[in-house]
Amino acid sequence: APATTTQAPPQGEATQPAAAQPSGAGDEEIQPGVLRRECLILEDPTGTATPADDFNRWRPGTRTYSTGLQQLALDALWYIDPDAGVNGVWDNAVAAEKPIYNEDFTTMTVKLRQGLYWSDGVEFTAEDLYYTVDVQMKNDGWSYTGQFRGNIESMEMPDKYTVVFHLKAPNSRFHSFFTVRWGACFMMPKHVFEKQEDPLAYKFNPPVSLGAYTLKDFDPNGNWFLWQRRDDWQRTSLGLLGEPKVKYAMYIAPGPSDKRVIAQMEHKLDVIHDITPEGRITLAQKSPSSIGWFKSFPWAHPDPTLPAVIYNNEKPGLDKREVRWALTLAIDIVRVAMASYKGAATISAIHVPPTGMYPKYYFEPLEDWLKNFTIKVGGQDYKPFDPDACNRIAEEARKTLGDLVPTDPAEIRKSLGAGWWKYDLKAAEQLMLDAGMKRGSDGKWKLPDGSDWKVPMMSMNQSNPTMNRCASMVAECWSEFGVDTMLDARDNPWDIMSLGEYSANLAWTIETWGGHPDLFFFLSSWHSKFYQPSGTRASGSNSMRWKNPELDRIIESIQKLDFDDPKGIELGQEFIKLAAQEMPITPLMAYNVFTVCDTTYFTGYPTAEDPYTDPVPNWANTKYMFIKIKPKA
Amino acid sequence: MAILSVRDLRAYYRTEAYGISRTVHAVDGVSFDLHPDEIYGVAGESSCGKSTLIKVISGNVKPPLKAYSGSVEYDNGLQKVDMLTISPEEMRRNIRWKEISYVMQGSMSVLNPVRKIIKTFEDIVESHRGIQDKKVFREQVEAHINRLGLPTDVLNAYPHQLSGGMRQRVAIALATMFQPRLIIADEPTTALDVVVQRGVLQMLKEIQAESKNTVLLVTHDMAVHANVADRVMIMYAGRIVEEAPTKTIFKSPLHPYTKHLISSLPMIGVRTTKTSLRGSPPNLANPPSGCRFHPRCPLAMEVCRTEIPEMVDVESRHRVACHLVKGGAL
Amino acid sequence: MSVDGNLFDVQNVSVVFQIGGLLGGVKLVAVNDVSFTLSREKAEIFTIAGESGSGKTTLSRLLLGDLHPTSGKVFFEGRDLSEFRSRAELKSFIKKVQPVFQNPFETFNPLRRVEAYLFDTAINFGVANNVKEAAMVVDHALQQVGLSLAEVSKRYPHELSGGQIQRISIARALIPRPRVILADEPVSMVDASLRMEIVNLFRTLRDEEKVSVIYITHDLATAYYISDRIAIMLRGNIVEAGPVEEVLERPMHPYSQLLKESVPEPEPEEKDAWVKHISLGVTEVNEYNQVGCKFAGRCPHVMDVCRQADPPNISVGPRTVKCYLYTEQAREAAGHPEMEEARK
Amino acid sequence: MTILRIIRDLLKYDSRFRLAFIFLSTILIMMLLSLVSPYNPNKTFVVAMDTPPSLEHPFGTSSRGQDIFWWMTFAVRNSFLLGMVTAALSRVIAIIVGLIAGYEGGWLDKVLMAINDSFVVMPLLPILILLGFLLRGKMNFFTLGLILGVFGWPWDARLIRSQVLSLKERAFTRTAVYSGTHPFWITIHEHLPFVLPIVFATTINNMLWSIGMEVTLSVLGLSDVSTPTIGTALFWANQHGALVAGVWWWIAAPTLIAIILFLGLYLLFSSINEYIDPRTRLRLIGG
Amino acid sequence: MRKFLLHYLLPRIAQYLTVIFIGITVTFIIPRLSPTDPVEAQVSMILSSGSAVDPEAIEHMRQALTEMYGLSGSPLEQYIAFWGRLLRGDLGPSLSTFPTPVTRLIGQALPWTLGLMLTAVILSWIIGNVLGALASYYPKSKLIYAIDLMSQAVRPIPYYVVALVLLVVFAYLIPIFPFSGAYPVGTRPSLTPSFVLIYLKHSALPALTLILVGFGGWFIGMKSLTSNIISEDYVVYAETTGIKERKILTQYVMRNAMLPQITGLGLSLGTVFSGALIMEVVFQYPGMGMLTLQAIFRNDYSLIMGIAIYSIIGVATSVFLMDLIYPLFDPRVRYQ
Ligand SMILES: Nc1ncnc2c1ncn2[C@@H]1O[C@H](COP(=O)(O)OP(=O)(O)OP(=O)(O)O)[C@@H](O)[C@H]1O
Ligand SMILES: Nc1ncnc2c1ncn2[C@@H]1O[C@H](COP(=O)(O)OP(=O)(O)OP(=O)(O)O)[C@@H](O)[C@H]1O
Ligand SMILES: [Mg+2]
Ligand SMILES: [Mg+2]
Repeated sequence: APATTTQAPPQGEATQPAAAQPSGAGDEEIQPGVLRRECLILEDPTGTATPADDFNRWRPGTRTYSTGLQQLALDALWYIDPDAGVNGVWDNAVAAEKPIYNEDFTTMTVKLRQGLYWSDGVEFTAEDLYYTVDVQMKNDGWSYTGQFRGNIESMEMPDKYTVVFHLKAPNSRFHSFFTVRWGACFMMPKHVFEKQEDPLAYKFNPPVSLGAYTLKDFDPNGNWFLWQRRDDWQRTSLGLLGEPKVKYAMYIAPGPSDKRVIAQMEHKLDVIHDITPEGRITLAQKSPSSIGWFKSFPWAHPDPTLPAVIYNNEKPGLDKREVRWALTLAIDIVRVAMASYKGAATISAIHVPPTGMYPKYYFEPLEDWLKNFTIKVGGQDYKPFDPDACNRIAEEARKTLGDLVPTDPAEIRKSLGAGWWKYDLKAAEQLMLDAGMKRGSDGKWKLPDGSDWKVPMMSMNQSNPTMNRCASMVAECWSEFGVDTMLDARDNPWDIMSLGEYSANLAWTIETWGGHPDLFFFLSSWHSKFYQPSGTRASGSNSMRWKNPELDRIIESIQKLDFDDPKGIELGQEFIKLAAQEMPITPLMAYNVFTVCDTTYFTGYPTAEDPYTDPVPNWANTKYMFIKIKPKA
Repeated sequence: MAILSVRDLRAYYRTEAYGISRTVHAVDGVSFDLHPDEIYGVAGESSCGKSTLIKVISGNVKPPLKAYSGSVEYDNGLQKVDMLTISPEEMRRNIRWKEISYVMQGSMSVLNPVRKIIKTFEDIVESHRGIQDKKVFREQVEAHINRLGLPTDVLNAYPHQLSGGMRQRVAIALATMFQPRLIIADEPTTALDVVVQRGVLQMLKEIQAESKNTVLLVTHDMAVHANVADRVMIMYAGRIVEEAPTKTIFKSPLHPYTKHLISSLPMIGVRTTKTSLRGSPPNLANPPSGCRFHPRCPLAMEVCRTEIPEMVDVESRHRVACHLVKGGAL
Repeated sequence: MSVDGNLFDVQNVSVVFQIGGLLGGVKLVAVNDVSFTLSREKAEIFTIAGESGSGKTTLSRLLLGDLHPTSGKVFFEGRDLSEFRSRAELKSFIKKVQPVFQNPFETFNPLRRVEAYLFDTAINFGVANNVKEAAMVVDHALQQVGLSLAEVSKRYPHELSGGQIQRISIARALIPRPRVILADEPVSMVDASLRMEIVNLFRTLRDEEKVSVIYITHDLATAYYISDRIAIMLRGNIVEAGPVEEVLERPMHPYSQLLKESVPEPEPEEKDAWVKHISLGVTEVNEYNQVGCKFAGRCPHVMDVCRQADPPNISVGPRTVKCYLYTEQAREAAGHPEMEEARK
Repeated sequence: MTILRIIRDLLKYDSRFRLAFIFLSTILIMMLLSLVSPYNPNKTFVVAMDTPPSLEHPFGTSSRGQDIFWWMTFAVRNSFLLGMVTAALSRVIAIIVGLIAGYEGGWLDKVLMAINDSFVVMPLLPILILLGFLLRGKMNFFTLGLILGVFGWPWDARLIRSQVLSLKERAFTRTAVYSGTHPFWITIHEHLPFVLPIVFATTINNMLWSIGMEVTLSVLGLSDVSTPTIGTALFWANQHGALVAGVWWWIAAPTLIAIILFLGLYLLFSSINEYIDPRTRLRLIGG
Repeated sequence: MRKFLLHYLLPRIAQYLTVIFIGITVTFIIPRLSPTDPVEAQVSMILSSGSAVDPEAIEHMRQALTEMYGLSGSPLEQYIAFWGRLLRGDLGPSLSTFPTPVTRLIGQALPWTLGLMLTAVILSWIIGNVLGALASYYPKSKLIYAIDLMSQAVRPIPYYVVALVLLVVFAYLIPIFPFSGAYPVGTRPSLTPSFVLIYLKHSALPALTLILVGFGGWFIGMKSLTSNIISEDYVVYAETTGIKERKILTQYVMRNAMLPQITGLGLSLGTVFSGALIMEVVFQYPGMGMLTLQAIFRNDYSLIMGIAIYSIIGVATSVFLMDLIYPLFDPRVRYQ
């Protein structure tokens, strides 16, 4: 980039940023004094955040959490990175050490770092942690009221930097309430909240920051939020890892996918959270400065979540393992990958996402097992695994994308995943017959008693094109197989999912740390003691209503282990084998997010080569990006 | 010297739609002269072409109406114009309202319902002369309508607020704003009751007497002609059948149709049975051959069926078109 | 007065319309305290005349049961019209009282064939039971007005002349064999030569079919020509009523006099009376709302009392006059003014 | 018979009708072609993806590997059907309510107009969405048509009513009354013919509105997106970022078809309207 | 005056209130028929973190939320309480952004929508009417015929396509207009002249979308009205009097043809309250449409109801007001 001598920007009036003409040098102002090349612009996928002035992250319903608030201003005890992490997967953020449990996991001691300060100059201490837990536990309506009440017997604060939690029952995963990947409780500034008459209603505006940035300005209509690096960034947990080189960061609601693409082509949006695969391809072809996780196809960052066909295991027909397996074998994963991601999908045959560190923990060790894994089809042993699926996807994708698609098998495995289950309609047919299902005269499958069998396929909607496209293709495959199905796309399937008022649903219920092998994160609520029948709301993530004594055993065993105990991986593998046998849900692929970053003004974004964190800009982990990203000039 | 002379005028409505074409011979070979300072009455039953004739001579020929032959010449002594060929803009600028103005039937609907009366005056005056000073203009209008015996209140009223007679008199006031040489009035009093009719016609007559201009008055009410017109022309099925000074028409009508028209008029105090004409009015899309009156004429002869009777002068100002009076013989 | 003995018995009816603007509307008494009767025994032609807007149409709507009086009552064959509620009752009433409207071209739907109305009437009133019978009934009715079904069938209104339609309209009214035909200005829209055709027809109906006709018009010449009795209306009031010769040859009410004098005579010589200057009202509403005699503003004989209260109805021979000039005292003071008027 | 004659006359003498005829024939042929489509519209990846219009694929192919032309044959059929269902239902309601309220007057008029006005003020989109929840799974485009039909009449009913109010005052209505005709037949025989031009004129607006509503719901993904319609065409195009991906023909095709359909209807109705308009008709037959 | 009150205004107000009452009642009922329960939705949102929570604690949370959302008691009690709150101008808290009052959210979105939509509706009304009148006054003009076809060709194009195409063409290919919603990112709305300029520039494309799609309807309406008016006697008369054509067109033809369009305008102005959803989504315009979308996607019943109530009152009021001022335009109508 050419070195530019900056001229003193005109001050005073609200100048309009050169909307029409991107100068390339980034000298235009976004706000008086805020130069474009000093300000990283990121997409907030939550869209317009209303009300914009409510930053009380601890109250359910606040909409401003990913406007930079959780990424840049809040901080938590620990972070687990979905990828490799800047300094390993585990980061003690405001905590000084890892959680310290007693023998039987009934107390957890937290040691805090010293020398961290809130942006208003007050020191961060155990008082804040104590208050954060205490206020939510003692009062109704807070986000963690239920969790804290359910787990905590009492707390004590032996010194200014230590808090001890006494738990009601043994719980080796209690720290996950304070660990960021998702759903961690961030620290509240006691000195601010305790002054409020009604802390729950308090808007926390302006937010007092524990992170490296503070809020500079925001749009009352919730379309943009501008953050500014703290002068005392050294006194934050992020600062301990390095200097944040981005002076300003702005999170915006940039509108529909097509608009985001155009915005990046015009260099008005540095980090796109997600776009359609076609939009990504367009950028690959037309915007040389845009980069993604992978250098080339399939570009996307695979999220540590696992989109799957979730069956309601209680519906007639679907309550049979054979039927669920038949439906699995009736899915042509190549077409599904093509339809949903234009081939840019990272597929997974087993019940964990093929992302982050998981290939190493689970996929590689289980490969041989998978190849020899059998199920009974018509009384015979049948090997359902197809190690070649990824290659066929690559081949198919090459038809439209040509050289962009890698040819090296290792590269393919890395980006597109290992194999998947066979597409074998014959075996599927036999499995259906094994389960007592009958084909009607119209060629459609009927229940054993001859009554109609409908399996509508619920999915997310325009807000999530790839999932919707994926569901549509699965439904098409099933139709061909004679299943009476239809696409039921809706914008808010979550509620129905939780109620269990569906048959099949394309969504995710398996979500992992990404960087850490522990599966308890999602498995905890699959224990039969939390089971809720269809019609009542599932507690936790067991929306498929799966109950299995073996599963209970695995969960209980994990819970008795320390978080980092290597035995946990073994138990995890046991879970995977059980799930493959039972197929309560059919795993499909990683949730690939087409996060695209523009290198016109900034460089240093995380990529597959330097996977120091997940680039998806709404996650709190992305705070680590800010010490790696630097202005280009 | 004639102020307006019409020669052998033929004006037809030709409509063509979806393959059906129809020609209505509404005015078919009409010739007459209008003289300065007279009230010229045109009579004849409904649909005989009276309004069509007026449309043509006042320059309002719009499709489907078209003048096919003949001429209409307006001559005010200074300039001569052919009303059939003059350009619309020239017509608008030089003739309309300044030379020839128009009083239409159905006063209810000729005034813009959403505009106060004064505004209509304003529109007209502005379009022809321009208005420099609103106050002067208003004074002029007030003076004008006062001269006609109308209260100034009417200027601020909307048309619907006025009675029928008042509206019709406003229409006359509008028509006489620029003291035109020729005023054409098409059925100005039809649908008004007799008292109002009397008031309106009186006003028209007074204006004429004062300004010595020409009034062309169309109505099928013979009694009105008897009281107002100087000369009367009788039309039947698109043609003139007879023309004479009013007295002559009433005292010694020659054409059988005219005769019938006059004898059938009822009068208070007379109760003798009056007969009506047999047959029904002619269809102008397909008029009868020869004399158009022959199917209904009690005196029809063979020749009437085939030959169109020519217009003959009976006396100096009495013309008639009937085979019975050929050659001036009665 | 025996209510039963009469076909129509109109007793002190008034109709008040609410009209007027944003800031306070006005009441308009379109018909004011009108009474008259129509005999059951003898068919007659009864003319209601008067200037535009004098309430003639409103009165006819009252008689047709189309409008109910604000006060007063209308009896038909002894029964109060406002008591007819059911469709059947109303139907049997309109079977006996049939209208003929003013504008022949508006009487029938331009998009329907005219004979449809004739057949409908025949069948709806049970005069005929099927289309075949109806055809005979219809043809008979058309014959009565000098037409025939053959001439009329399959024709739309525009294919017929005004005179023909008006005759068909009368034929339709005749089908249910009514006792009364109510004709509201049946000739005002037709030209002079057709006028006689229609009024002659009324005369025939009265004489030959014994049908009474209420003939509403402002054409006094035809009224004189055919009718037996006449009522002159002015702004909602009947100002003078009586046998037609008496009223029209020697009008007593100043308004009747003006009306008669305004009829243009088809005589080019006698113009003097007609040419005499008259004044007209600016708006109708003003005159309607005038207290006392509505004609006071224009009356050459106006007295103070005229502007104070409604004049009474005074019987003078066979007629009634609503005018202060004919009160007992006035007549004495002036020495029989009606004789004087009559001499004129 | 007469219908054929009218069509022949209009074709011969009205250029607008000719154009309408061409447009609508195109649409009709497309709809009929759906019956012989070589592709099942519910099957994807049956042809090459993203190929621009060509002889083989007149409208090109989509990113879902479908032939857009053949897919649109189904879409136009369904959208048209939706429009028709809505228009037919709402016309029937509008005509009935308009005629009755106008003719009967009195309290019936007041009640009907209160209902009418309440429908006018009701915000449709939120209600549709809430109903969508209620009719989960049953909300196909036919039910949608019915629901839209139930909401699409009030404005037109008002128009019809005001027309009837003036027709009621015309003498021929009273002639019919005094001919002993039942009010029902009066409205049908005497008033309906005059009201038909309004009905036609509003039909096109109504279809436009209902198809547009479907498009809105589709674009937001709130309708049954697996049925091909003009709206779902846009939905899927949008799901594949067709505009920025340069697959413009995927958006152009439904747009073009919508334009042809509605221009055709517009020209057709204005031509027919002139033909059946009482005034024109009177002028033509010489009133 | 009293008569006007008694005979016109009071019944008209009664009708106005009835309509609002029915409308609001219906919008109260419909969401309550829905199987999704906002409390449950909220609970599952809280629980979606994936951790297991003790059922007792969930029950507690459920009760607390029911209380706060005003969903306790029988439907009738809820209905009465609902009116009680409504009459105090309280539309309750938004569920998805609890406890922000619905009125606040609407209050924030409404000015944006009003600003844009009022301008667009009025402009398309004017343009449609003027062109429509010209079209039937000069039926032979080729230009007018082209506009006629054009207006009808644009009408059926889905809003969404019009908006996107305009955006791509005028903000990307030929970048003469800015790209984003009402104002650029980084700018704070204020009432300064410079902001107003920015706003106008940014609103040009959204407004153009609305106008392009909107004027066709007015156009044909006006065209058919005008074609009736030009054969009216007063127009023919005006022509014979030699009044200038422009005056005839404006004061005689359009002035009279406009009358029915005024009522239509009233209705359209009313619908402004619900915003232009698609346009707002495409342009990221912070108005009522976006708010509606947000409410829909988040199952925020109280917000949906709030928007519906505003819309109902908006439409009813503007139609009511139009009825009241109509006589100013038509002197013949005197509140009969
Ligand atoms: N626009 C038109 N198109 C076709 N024919 C027409 C048109 N206007 C009038 N006519 C026909 O032309 C003939 C003459 O009509 P015109 O109006 O001149 O008669 P009129 O003597 O003025 O009748 P009236 O006394 O009814 O006013 C009639 O047969 C009429 O039907
Ligand atoms: N429905 C109504 N509402 C208000 N005013 C009315 C109504 N009907 C008639 N009027 C008024 O009542 C008065 C009498 O009207 P009516 O029609 O009875 O008079 P008319 O004698 O028949 O007049 P014309 O000779 O013009 O037919 C008129 O001023 C009229 O404007
Ligand atoms: Mg005429
Ligand atoms: Mg009358």
